[in-house]
Amino acid sequence: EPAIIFDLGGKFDKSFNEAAFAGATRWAEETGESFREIELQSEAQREQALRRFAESGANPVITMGFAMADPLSSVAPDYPDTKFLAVDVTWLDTPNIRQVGFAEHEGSYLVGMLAALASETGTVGFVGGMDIPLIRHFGCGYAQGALAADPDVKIVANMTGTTPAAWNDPVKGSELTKAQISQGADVVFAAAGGTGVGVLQTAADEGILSIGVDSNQNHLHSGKVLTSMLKRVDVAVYDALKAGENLETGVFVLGLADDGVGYALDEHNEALITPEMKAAVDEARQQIIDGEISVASYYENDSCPAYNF
Amino acid sequence: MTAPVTAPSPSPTESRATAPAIELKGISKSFGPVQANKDISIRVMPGTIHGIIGENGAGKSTLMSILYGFYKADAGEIFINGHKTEIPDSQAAIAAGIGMVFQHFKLVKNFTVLENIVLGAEEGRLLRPSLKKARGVLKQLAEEYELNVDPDALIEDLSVGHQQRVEILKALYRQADILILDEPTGVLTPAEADHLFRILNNLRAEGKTIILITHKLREIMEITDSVSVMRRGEMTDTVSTSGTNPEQLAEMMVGRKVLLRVDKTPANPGEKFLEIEGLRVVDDAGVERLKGIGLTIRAGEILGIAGVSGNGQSELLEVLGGMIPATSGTVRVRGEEIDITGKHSDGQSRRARGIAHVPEDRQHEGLIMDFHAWENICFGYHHDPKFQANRFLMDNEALRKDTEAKIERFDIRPPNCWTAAKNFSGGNQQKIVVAREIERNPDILLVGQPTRGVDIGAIEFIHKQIVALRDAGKAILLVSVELDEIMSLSDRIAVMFDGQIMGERLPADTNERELGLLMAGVTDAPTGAAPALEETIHG
Amino acid sequence: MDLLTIVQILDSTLRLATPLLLACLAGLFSERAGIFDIGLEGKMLAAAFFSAATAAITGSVWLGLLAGIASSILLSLLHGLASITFRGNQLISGVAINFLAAGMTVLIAQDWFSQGGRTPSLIGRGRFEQITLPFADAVESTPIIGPIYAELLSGHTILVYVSLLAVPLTWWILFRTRFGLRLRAVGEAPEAVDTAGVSVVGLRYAAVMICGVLCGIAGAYLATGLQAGFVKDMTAGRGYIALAALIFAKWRPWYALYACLLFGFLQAIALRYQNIDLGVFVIPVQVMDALPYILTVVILAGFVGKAIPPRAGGEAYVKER
Amino acid sequence: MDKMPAWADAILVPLISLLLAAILSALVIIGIGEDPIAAVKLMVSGALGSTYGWGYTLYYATNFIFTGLAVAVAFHASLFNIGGEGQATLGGLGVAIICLALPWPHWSLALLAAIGFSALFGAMWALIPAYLQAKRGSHIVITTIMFNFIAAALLNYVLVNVMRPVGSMDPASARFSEAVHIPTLHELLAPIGIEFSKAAPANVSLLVALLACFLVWLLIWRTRLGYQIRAFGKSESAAKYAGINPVRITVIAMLISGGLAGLMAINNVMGEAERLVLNATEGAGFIGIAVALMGRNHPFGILLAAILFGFLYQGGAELALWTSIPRELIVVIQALVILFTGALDNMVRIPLEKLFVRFRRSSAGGSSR
Ligand SMILES: Nc1ncnc2c1ncn2[C@@H]1O[C@H](COP(=O)(O)OP(=O)(O)OP(=O)(O)O)[C@@H](O)[C@H]1O
Ligand SMILES: Nc1ncnc2c1ncn2[C@@H]1O[C@H](COP(=O)(O)OP(=O)(O)OP(=O)(O)O)[C@@H](O)[C@H]1O
Ligand SMILES: [Mg+2]
Ligand SMILES: [Mg+2]
Repeated sequence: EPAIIFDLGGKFDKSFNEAAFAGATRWAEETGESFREIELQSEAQREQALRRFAESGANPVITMGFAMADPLSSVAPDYPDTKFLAVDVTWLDTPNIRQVGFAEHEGSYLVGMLAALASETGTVGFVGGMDIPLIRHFGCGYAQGALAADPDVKIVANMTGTTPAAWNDPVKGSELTKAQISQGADVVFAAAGGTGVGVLQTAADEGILSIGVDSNQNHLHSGKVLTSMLKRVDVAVYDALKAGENLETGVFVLGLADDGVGYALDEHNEALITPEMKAAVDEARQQIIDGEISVASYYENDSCPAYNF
Repeated sequence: MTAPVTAPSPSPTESRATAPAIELKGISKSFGPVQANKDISIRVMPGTIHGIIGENGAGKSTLMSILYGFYKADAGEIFINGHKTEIPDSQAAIAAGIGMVFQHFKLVKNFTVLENIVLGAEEGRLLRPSLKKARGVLKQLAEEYELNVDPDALIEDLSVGHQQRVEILKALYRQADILILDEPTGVLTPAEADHLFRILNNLRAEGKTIILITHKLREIMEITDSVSVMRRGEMTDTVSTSGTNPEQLAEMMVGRKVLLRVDKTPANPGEKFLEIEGLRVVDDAGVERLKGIGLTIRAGEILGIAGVSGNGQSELLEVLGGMIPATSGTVRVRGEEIDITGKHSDGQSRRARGIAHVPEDRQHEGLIMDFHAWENICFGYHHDPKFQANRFLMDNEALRKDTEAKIERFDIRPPNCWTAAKNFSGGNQQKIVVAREIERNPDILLVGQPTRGVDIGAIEFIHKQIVALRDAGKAILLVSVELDEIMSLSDRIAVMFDGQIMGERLPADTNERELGLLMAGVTDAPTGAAPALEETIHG
Repeated sequence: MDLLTIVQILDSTLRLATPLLLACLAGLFSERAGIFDIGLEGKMLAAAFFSAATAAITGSVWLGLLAGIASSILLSLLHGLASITFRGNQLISGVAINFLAAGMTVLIAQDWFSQGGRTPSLIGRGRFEQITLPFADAVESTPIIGPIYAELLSGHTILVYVSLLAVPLTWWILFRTRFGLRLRAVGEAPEAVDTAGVSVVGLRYAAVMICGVLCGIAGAYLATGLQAGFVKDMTAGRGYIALAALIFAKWRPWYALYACLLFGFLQAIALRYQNIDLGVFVIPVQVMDALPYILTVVILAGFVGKAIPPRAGGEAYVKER
Repeated sequence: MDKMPAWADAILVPLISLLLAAILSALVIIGIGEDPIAAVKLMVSGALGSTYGWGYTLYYATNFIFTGLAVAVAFHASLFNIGGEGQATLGGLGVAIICLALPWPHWSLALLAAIGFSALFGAMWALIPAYLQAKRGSHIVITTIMFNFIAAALLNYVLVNVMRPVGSMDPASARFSEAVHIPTLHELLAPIGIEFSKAAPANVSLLVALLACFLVWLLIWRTRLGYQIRAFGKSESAAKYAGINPVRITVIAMLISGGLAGLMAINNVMGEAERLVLNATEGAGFIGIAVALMGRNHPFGILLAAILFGFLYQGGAELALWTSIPRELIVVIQALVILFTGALDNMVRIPLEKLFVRFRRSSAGGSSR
């Protein structure tokens, strides 16, 4: 029986963890099998949860988020027969872990373009979660995309905090959104896990557009969410569960080419995305896949050409 | 006569003919295992002042608190003006026309006089009209009964005497016809007490009924019409004041002939053990409690300090015992000056200098009520090497042995060193403290109210121990509010008033009247007289 | 910083100060009556959950508010039972209530909604709407006064205005009514109240109930005004900050307003800026987070005027033992 | 005479309180549609059914022994230390600093140093509230609550800005070196032939905790200092009479209390995580309150209560893993225990006292006739 460890935001964060939950649920429904799960409550629990699942014979064990890297590095070697899937971790060298990362900058590039195209004020906002390279990575791609669509666009960006609490602070998300609105932003991209709920809510309340992240969040405020930057955690989880004990380990980074990231288009935002916008973004997507556009990665450069965080 | 104080009751003569203002029948009350009132009955006629006397703990306050609805009786009935009345709470008592001035005032300290008066007797939901009305009524009452207080003063800024006036005003404002006063003069100077009695007389003349609890036979004889005596929770007797005398009352109080004299040989004073000069204490609130005390006690004598409580005696003991620091002055123990102001002035340093201290309040100071007897036996002396097993641990075995020996010698009951202090009676608690302190064989013994709340048998025992210590050549400083005790135990008497020594007397050369005057601050020869007296005694 | 930013920060100050203020006034009633209450946090949390849950189920925020108040009152009664009727330790009771609320809200939320201890997001009439004060749009363009009126004062939910009105109302009740006199007296000298023929127990229960009502509104505001739904631990220490504000305010209503606005302001700053660069040095956000607590300790230490709590506070009224 | 014999006070009252808490907890479980008996079974098997379960139960119990003792020592001085959480946090900081700062040759030396540093840091965090209480009368309950929040902010700052290794995204310190790894029960028991789960975190700190129990017992009931602490706690006015310095006792009692809370860090930081993470204490400081109340402030009672709470904690974690009962159930149980053994103590005590008084009266009456 496989197991999933959700990160602190919980499996109903409508975003990162919920994507994993959706993938697992799809697998369970299709196969009729079940999986174990736990939502972490504190940092100190990470290792115990990991150990407990490995100990009880769960295989594979799926972990969500970069913060599991350290516990994984100490637990995984103790259970060489167990396979682990580490989402958002790509730097460990333990043989029994499948490490999956995403080219978030590429997906963010696309929604950045959409934001700039949809903006009437010429100012777009970005609300990040915890201030770590991963989130800057999102923000950097977003800024590049926005500038590509409109070289005069103004970008305002804020991070919610410096600890994991930043993933789950809707009040702060809401306040930051209000602040960005007062600075002229009329499209705000929330790459902040559960905090994004507050961002999207406030954006809807104040009558501006927002962009969701990880899961498709378009339905949260139908007609008011411009799009969502999809990060196909659900697919990664689904595939891992399907592979089961035969999970292929190693490091994998999924980008636009693998459909690992993308933007969401459905009945909730049809009206917001004009055919011209769609055409522009789809073209850019193809160009990135073809290598004609290269989106700078914050990870690789430790800085961003488009925005100074 | 104003509206609020006029009672729509029949005139005094009329009601006297009819029913008693108060009648209690078969009142009983116990607090857990303590039976405070046992089947008590009492009748008080309207328009009279009725005294209640009894030893400490006899149950006087309890009985009156039941009448006032503060406590609920376990059994018994209450009749007011002939009608059976249920008094489940104070509201009912107030409605029945009863007012009470408690031994410990029930005032809100940071409220104004006016607010305290209207509290619970407001006119409506809003405050302003109530306060306005009360201000007017207060003015009238003040004029009528000589009860002047500033209505806008905060209670905490008032003297005790004035606070008491507020309590009386509170009762009158509620149109009380029956006024209960619980030991009202304990905290008053004689002049204030006289003033109070004038007021009570006026009230009686108005037709009000007054119950007066006091320990002072003089007051009973002076002002009451009839008097009830209580002992150990029971009502001994009720007699008409004119038909009795102090000796008879005292006997009824304690249940046997009172031995007012302590058997002792004349003192044989030796070297100066304790010398106090210019001792001043200013408390945290900035009030000067001791205003330059000078005293000397020699080996082999008992110096008694008389005075109305609250005139600095407690502070004197506390400074000498190291509980509070002095502001200035010097204290010499056997000729050597000790630190009384600084960092090293505490109970430990005093004990190290051979000063033992039987504190005034054994329950809150002398003992840890939750500790066993054996744990209390080293209280204050816990550093004594004799009680240590080694560098780190105490020798509990030795403590228990020591306790058993003391229980034996002082006849402490129950004779069990595992009994918690709170489970001994007051007298036996006091014996534990006295045993602990006296058995240290100190050079100097400070004793505060050694027999407060202690029965007559234990009183004699404790007095004997104190005299024995004196005879062993030690110096003893005795503070007591009981003039009898001072007169019978002391070899020399100093009277304190308002933080000063008003004078010193030899018991043989003085009488209660003279001491009473000194206690009230009336003197022709104040502090200066002390050295002269010294000369006459020892010269 | 331009005017608009300042107005914006003050605007969020007002929003963030609201739950603090309500809880602080709640504590004020309770503590003025002699019942210490460190359970403000728990009551708010319970109210936040039940208001959000009820609003989510019924779709009516007003029913939600009522449910929130009811749940908070229930915990108040528990506190009263422990500390008034059974004369237990008020501090321990408060601690227990905080834990009880922290656990029960999640437990029930999980049972009812299966969303990991949250309620569904509230939509439409499930939330308090922002009220636009009259003429707000008209004066918006007037310099200075315009933004202050339209941005700062207008556009809050009704509970914000309720909390502001609660300040003079509290003052009036405490200092201008019979009930207030008795309530203050029972916190200073319950024996005086008792012998004056007024029920100490009754007064204290009344105070504790008022505390429950105000905490209930505070919690409801958190879940249905400030946010759109309940998430676990959403009070995030606000009850303790309110307690701190109460001490800061020395148990007085108007000071409570100022203290809560100050602490709300600190929160608003901390929300908006990660670090505050003063040029000479940088104040890390953690300092802003800790500042209310640090200030309270400074006040408690008596370096800035002494904070004297109600004299009978924290102790049960015992006549006979 | 006491209204009730000592054994009833020490054992019967807490037992009945505990029973009430248990009954209500069962009702809560039923209320959320689960089977309490199955839940208890699961908890027992998860927490006590294997050495793995025991390893976690004892690991948590070790934390709670330290924080329970901390609360109890302060209680004996009549001080309510709600600051165990903050003090344990600071203790963790002390352990992390000392473990990372020096190249330790052997774990035993590192452990000694960690004991010293964790106690020192915890004690220092208790010092300011203690001093303010003693000198300025600032209510220690409020100041220690405030210090919990300040400690959290401080740890947050330190982990984000100071101790986080370069390139790491976690707000956590670097991992401690292998050299400071202290033996787990597995490693301790293997040489004597006892097979103990390798995965469980219970470690040599448990022995330190047991030693602490014994030392606290000695301190409180056998030493002069303990005598003075208890005397001061029972009656401040009497303590003044006896020449017991209130400032000194308040400060010392709180230093010991804070030190004990800080000591918890050798278990959770050094023994388990082997690095410092945010919120490493996981509320153990607060559980110490329940443990001390239930253990009647006696080290032996605290030991038992700590094991009970260790069981609840581990059992609760198991519940959360294998059923849909959230871990918060444990928080509820904890609340009920605090409520019944602490705040509602009189609800059990008063009827019981009446019962004893009546029983005694009737038996006395019978015998006298
Ligand atoms: N609230 C109480 N709880 C328990 N016991 C009490 C209480 N009040 C009084 N007692 C006990 O009841 C007995 C009678 O006390 P009471 O105060 O009525 O005596 P009293 O005659 O007024 O004494 P005093 O002259 O010292 O004022 C004493 O043994 C006392 O300890
Ligand atoms: N306020 C009180 N609260 C509880 N118990 C009390 C109180 N006052 C007295 N007692 C208990 O009542 C019992 C009798 O006390 P009390 O002081 O009235 O005895 P007593 O008959 O005066 O004896 P003694 O003559 O030795 O003083 C003791 O067991 C004491 O512990
Ligand atoms: Mg009395
Ligand atoms: Mg007695």
